[in-house]
Amino acid sequence: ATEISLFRFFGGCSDEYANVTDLSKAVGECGIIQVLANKFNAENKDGIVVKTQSVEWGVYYDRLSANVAGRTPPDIAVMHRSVLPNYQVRGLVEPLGKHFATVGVDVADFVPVAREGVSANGEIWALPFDLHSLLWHVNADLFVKAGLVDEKGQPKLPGSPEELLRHAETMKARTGKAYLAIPSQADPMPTWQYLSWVWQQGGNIVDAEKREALLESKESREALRLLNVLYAAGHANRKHDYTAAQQAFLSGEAAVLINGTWGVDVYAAQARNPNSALKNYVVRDMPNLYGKEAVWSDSHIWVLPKQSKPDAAKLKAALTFLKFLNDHNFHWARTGHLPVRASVLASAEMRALPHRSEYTRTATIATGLPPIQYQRALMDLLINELNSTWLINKPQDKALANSQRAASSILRRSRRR
Amino acid sequence: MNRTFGDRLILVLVIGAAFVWMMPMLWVLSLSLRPNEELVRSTAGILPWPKTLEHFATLLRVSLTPRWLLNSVIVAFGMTALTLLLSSLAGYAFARIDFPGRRAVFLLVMAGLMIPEQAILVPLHAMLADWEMHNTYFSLIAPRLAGPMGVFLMTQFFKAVPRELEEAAELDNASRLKIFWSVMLPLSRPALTTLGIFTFLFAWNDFLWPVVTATQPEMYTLSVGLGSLQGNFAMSEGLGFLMASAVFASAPMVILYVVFQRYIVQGITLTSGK
Amino acid sequence: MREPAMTVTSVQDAGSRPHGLARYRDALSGYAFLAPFLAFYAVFLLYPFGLGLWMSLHDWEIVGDYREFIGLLNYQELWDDPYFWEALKRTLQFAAITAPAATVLGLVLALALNGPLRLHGALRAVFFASNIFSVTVVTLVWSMVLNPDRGLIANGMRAVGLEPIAFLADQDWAMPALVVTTLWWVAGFPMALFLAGLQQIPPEVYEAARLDNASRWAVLRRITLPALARTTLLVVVLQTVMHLQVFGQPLLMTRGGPANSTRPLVQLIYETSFRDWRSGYASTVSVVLFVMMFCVALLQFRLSRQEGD
Amino acid sequence: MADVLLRDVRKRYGAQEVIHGVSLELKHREFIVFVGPSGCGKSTLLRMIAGLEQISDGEILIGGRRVNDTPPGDRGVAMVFQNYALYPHMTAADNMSFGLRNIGTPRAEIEERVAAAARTLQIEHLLKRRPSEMSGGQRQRIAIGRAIVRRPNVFLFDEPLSNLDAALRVQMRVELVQLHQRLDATSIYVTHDQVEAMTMADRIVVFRDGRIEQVGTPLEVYRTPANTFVAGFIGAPKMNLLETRVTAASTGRVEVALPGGRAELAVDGRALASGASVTFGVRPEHLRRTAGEGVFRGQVKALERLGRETLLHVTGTDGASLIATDTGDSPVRIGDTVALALEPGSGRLFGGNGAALPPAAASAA
Amino acid sequence: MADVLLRDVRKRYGAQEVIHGVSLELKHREFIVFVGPSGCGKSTLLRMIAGLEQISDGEILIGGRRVNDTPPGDRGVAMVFQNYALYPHMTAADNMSFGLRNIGTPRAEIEERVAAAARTLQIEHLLKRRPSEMSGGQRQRIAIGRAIVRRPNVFLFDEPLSNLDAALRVQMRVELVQLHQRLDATSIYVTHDQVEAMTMADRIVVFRDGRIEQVGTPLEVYRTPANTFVAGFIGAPKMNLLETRVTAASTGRVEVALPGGRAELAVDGRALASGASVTFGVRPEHLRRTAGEGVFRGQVKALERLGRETLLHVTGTDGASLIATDTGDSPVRIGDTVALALEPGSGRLFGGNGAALPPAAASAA
Ligand SMILES: Nc1ncnc2c1ncn2[C@@H]1O[C@H](COP(=O)(O)OP(=O)(O)OP(=O)(O)O)[C@@H](O)[C@H]1O
Ligand SMILES: Nc1ncnc2c1ncn2[C@@H]1O[C@H](COP(=O)(O)OP(=O)(O)OP(=O)(O)O)[C@@H](O)[C@H]1O
Ligand SMILES: [Mg+2]
Ligand SMILES: [Mg+2]
Repeated sequence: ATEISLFRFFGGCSDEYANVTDLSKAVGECGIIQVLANKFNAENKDGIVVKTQSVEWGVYYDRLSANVAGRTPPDIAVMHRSVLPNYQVRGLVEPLGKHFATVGVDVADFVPVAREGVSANGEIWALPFDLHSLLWHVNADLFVKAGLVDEKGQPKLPGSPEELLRHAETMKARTGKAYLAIPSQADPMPTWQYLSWVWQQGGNIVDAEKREALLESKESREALRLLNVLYAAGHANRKHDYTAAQQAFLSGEAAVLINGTWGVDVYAAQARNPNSALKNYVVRDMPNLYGKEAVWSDSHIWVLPKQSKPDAAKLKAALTFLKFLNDHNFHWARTGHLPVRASVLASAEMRALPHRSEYTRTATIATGLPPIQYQRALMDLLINELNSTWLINKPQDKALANSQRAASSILRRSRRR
Repeated sequence: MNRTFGDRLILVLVIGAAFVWMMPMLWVLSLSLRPNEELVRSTAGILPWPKTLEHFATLLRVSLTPRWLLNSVIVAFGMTALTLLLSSLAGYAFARIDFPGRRAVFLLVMAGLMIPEQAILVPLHAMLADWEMHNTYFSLIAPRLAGPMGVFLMTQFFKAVPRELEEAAELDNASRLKIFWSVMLPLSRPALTTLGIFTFLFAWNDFLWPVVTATQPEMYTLSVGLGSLQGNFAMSEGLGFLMASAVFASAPMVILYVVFQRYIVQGITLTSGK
Repeated sequence: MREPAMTVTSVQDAGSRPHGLARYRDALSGYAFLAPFLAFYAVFLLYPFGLGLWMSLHDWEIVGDYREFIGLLNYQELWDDPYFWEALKRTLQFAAITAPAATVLGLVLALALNGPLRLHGALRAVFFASNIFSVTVVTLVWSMVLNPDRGLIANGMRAVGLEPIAFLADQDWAMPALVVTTLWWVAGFPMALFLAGLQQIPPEVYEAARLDNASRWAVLRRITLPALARTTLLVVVLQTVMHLQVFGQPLLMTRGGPANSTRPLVQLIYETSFRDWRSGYASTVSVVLFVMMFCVALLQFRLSRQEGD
Repeated sequence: MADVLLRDVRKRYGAQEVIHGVSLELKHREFIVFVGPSGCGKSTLLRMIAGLEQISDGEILIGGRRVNDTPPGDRGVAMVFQNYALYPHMTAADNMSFGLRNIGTPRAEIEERVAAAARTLQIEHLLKRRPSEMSGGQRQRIAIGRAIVRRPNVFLFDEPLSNLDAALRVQMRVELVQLHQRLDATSIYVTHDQVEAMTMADRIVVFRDGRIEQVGTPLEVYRTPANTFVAGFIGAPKMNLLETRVTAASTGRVEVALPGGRAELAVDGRALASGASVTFGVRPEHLRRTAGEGVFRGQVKALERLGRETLLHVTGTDGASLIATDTGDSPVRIGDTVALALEPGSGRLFGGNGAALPPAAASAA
Repeated sequence: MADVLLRDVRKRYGAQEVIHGVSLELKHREFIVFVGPSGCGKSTLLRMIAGLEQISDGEILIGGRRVNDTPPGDRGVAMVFQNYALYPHMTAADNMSFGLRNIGTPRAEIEERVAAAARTLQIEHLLKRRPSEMSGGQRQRIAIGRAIVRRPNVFLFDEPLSNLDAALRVQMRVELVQLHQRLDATSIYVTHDQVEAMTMADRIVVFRDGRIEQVGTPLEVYRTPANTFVAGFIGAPKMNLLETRVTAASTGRVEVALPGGRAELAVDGRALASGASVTFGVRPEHLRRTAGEGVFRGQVKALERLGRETLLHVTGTDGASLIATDTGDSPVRIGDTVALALEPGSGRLFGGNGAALPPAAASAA
């Protein structure tokens, strides 16, 4: 038997799904990937055993780096598309184009945005797995109660910053509930929202060509201002962390939860529970406040880290598993993420999934960070700085100035090579 | 008498403080013995317990905890044994053998006391990466053998051993190695015990270096493994389990502490210098 | 007199002998006994220390093999780096609160528990016991104790009708929460050191004081405290050095947050190197940390020399 | 007037009694020395007088006042400890004035008293130094100075000289006695050194196992030990003690058998039957080699030539062994057989229980 | 045949010389005692003989063989240390056999030798115990046993009794001498206790500052000290030394002035002019209180009643002070004026440099 190691985040649920191989029983990111691995281990004919190592999301990349740096990389690892350049530029991941051809992964079936995300220098470097981005998860009942509905009785979302604030005031006045719930502490969510708004204004935070930071631009200031206005007015609780924000939404204390595609399945399931305070759950694409449609997005992708001692059997086993994952792309999409295979997107079973019709535009307006190195360092620093504007009332200009300076120093290395 | 009244008052106050001091541990112990379903409802109170040992069973059954325990045991014992050996050999040489350059070498070694582990964390990692030695028992143990504290303590101890003993052995035709092995080592049992316990405690609780060098779960020590669980298990679902793992990881230390308390206190007196 | 652990003592007085052949034999056996330790010392301490200095002059990535000599550019950047200054400030803040607090707490406990009763012994054991836990256990326990939903303190606050505080997520509470956690963890150690110091005061001195009509307060102020001066210095230094290296508590309890308010230097080193791959820069921060701690140790050395004999 | 009075004083540690009812009367300005083997309770008793140990039973009066419950500082006593117990971080002057400051003595008076004490002890040049900067003898003087400035009625000394070297000990011994003569106080001095006891005391109190064995002037204790214990404890080389039997006994004289002869002693033998077991004691210096008969014959097993005199270790035919003195240039050699004569009036007789037999009117040989 | 021979042995620590050329011949089976004040180099010399210290200069021969570069274990010497230096973790038997095991002595022989030594020292019942389970005296015996089993030619003792209490010390003193007589070895014994030196030695070697001051039998050293240093060092209470002047000198006799009279001594006074400064020495026991004139008159400043005798501290009118002995029941009181007579033939005279003046044929008073 060939044992290969799989390195991933998505949480640990090996106990809950200890021996489950029935995909229909699996819920959520963790459940589905766990059951996929179980199923593969149970059913593959080559005696391959995939050993999963699940690492907490917050320290995942530290761990991955440490493993790669320590010359003990896993055989397979999940990562975000935005991080790939770091590894690809340094030659730390296997090129996969040729291998995909051998094992029968059809590269042509990938939707273009996904394929481009994993391509560089005319080579494919990873298996794209999904496209995920921000959504507005909506408690329709509260919108009805606040009268924020269109003619069809559907929740009506704002079309400009001013309208957003008006709606939020209305919500507060009519229902006593907060308009927004957003994880604002130790979480990247507000930063992703901020990015979306920067892009909606036609701006950006880095110049990919010149490899320069643009954090003090007027678009950047405006996006940050809007966020802080919302917090200041009490339309979102600045102290919520991920769990608290989610809890506020599920218990009907907030009308909109800003969270990713991965939540759809979970919230839908919650809403079906008769005891739940959230009864009428719907999903919406990120509303366009500034004119240009855009929403932050990223992809989960699978890479085969370069081994210091290449092992053909393991490589083959890893590729077999990648093929298996690609074949089950649909099941991953059940989490709420968008599938990356055109054939899956178009399939009937896909269309049959709940709420999917409610955020069809996301696939087209999804925007990612430009392909530069050190994205993660950049994001971490941005998250910290932005958070501090509402958490400790750091002046917004100062936060952006600090970010600009730090980002420049990070990008320096990127410019050098 | 006034004096004794004051003493009693102080004693009462301290007993109260001790109770508060123990609360967190007792509470955690109690949590670890209650079923998760109950914990979801309420975590208040300490009694009644125990109600269930399921968390401990789970700990041993499905997780890597037994493996981490084994790693911790190997690392702690390995580090302790080797530290004792290296420190006593070197301490003996510094204390008792007159060789050229001794003073200079001793100063060089003692200068190492000034170098904190964090200062060499990064280069050490880079070095072991070059050797492709991460995630091995070697990488968990070897860098910790370089600390001069043990050598310092053993040097101090051997210096205090009456010189006559060694001279008597010399008159008894014993060689250097024989003197070291048959006379000095057995003599230094109290010092070795103390140093051993401290090394063991340190090894068992070590965090920063193992977290950096042990990146594969199979090679985690208990303290690193526990750290990784803290993130992976949301406090909501696996609270009892999480608390059980804390109890589990501390149990050996508590036992060690109870058994060797005398030496630990004695060791502190030793570190404070004599 | 007592010689603190950090002090370098001389080994000059080990006697003299060797003649001719014996001298040669001694040299040989001396180095033979030292060799095993010296090997580890050189390879795992001296060399990495030098390598660290060397790395700080580079753009040096922990992953891959990008290493470029950039002279003192890292140091220059460090000077301009608000994150570094923030972390430095937090580190100093943490040490400046925790070290004196642990010292005072240890002293108070030691004074209260320096009794002959069995009960005193048991209480000493209780206060010292928290010392033996690993940082992961301590942080786990205290994260739970401080948890705003179901923590011990939250339970208590709710019981008396107060709104629980999210200590670790609150800008104003996070640092004090870490300090309290740390005190609970370490205060037993200074206590034990002070107890050792108290044991060394001859009981006759107290008896003499009784004959001299000294009040409790006079005994404490004029006899006990002065006698503990050296121990106090030792404790303060050991604690300061220890808390300048704080890492596990913020990493595991607050991740350095909220809003960077609890990120210490070591965490900065760790993250810069292993998250951002900027090992050269991390080494630069390490060098600064080393210099700081070296200064503290030097200060102690000077003070204990003055205080000495 | 008794300055210190002990009435059936007892001390218990838990269930164990270590002082078994001691009664003693100390006169004003007396110099009393407590001697006894280690662990016999000398220090304990002293510390009870000082107030450092609780009195389990009985009572202690100082200057006529019952002090059982008086705190140490208020008893008018001062103590000099074996290891001096100086306050290590205070200067000598501060050490001496600490007690006075604690009771709020005016500053001027403190200075005057310290200066006076320093003059008496010739330690003026040491006043600014700390204990760690002084020699053992100097520290000892500071400790005494600390006691003096309090102007106590009773001085207590617990083996104050035992940490000093031999020469200094001899010197301090003389100085302490002279000091005592100048001061208006009673002194109680604990020692296990019998030379100190003999040379310093007005009266010696010999203790054993928490009980008083004998109280008397040094010469009384040396000459007429109350029992075999005191006989063996006081004097070096110690008194020879021989188990023997009474051969004849009358009101005023007793005759005992010795290996080599008989000895007649002037003790009251009325209670003794002929043949009763008794112990005959004689000090080595009272046994002299004689050309004639003597009371003891034996072989010299060992010789200790001390220069001024020679100690003969003589073993009799029946195995009894004793020590006699001879001149420094004694011609005796190991293996010689010698006869020993008793100096007139020097033997002592102890009954079966070890207690000395009551003396008769006159002595005989 | 000289068993141990030192030829101009010197010892330097760095630039400092602490043994300044010592030459000494020890005869086979002799018991030699080294005495001298602390720090005079006794231990150093002993350790050089043992091989524990390097010899800076000169040479040492043991049994005729030069051992300067022989390792300690091969010199045929055994040493008993002051603090016994037993291996604390070994039983008594193991302590004794360690050396033999190191040189591969057959097990049967080891056992036999240990048993024999144990019998000699009467420590058979202790063989299984560890040092911590024994009393001081028992440990001392084990240490001696360890030395015996090696059957050395030379026994070295470095203050072996100083850690014992007084009574045990006296007993061990006698036993050690008896042991020496049974064994076929030379013993070198270091002590600073002059009673030990006097009672144990065949010959005493008195050291001062790394030099030999005098070598001789105990009585020679006591009676005819070679100089004022030896005179003051040997004997307790020590010899009275008075600075005085020669009043008349001839070939066979010298007369000196004393406070209270004159004394005539039978020394060779040819080199002395009348009026020359000399030191007159007399031991306390040779000064007796007299009703008549005497050679010394003075006031009694202090009295030490030791029971068997009384020491009188007498100060003359010119401030010179000396000690005389009197009987135990001396009627003298402090403040009395007494006259002291010299016993015939007992005074000693030392020249300006401290060296004793050469004796004439006969002595006089
Ligand atoms: N705190 C205590 N608890 C129990 N027993 C004690 C205590 N202090 C003293 N003793 C016992 O009391 C007895 C008398 O002790 P003390 O110290 O008075 O003897 P000592 O005559 O002064 O002896 P030394 O000459 O050795 O000083 C001893 O048997 C001792 O063991
Ligand atoms: N290792 C050494 N380095 C320098 N000087 C030393 C050393 N060992 C001894 N000395 C000096 O040599 C001299 C003789 O010391 P030694 O120990 O022989 O004296 P001692 O006669 O045995 O004294 P004591 O009676 O105190 O034991 C002393 O002045 C001592 O200071
Ligand atoms: Mg005592
Ligand atoms: Mg010596």
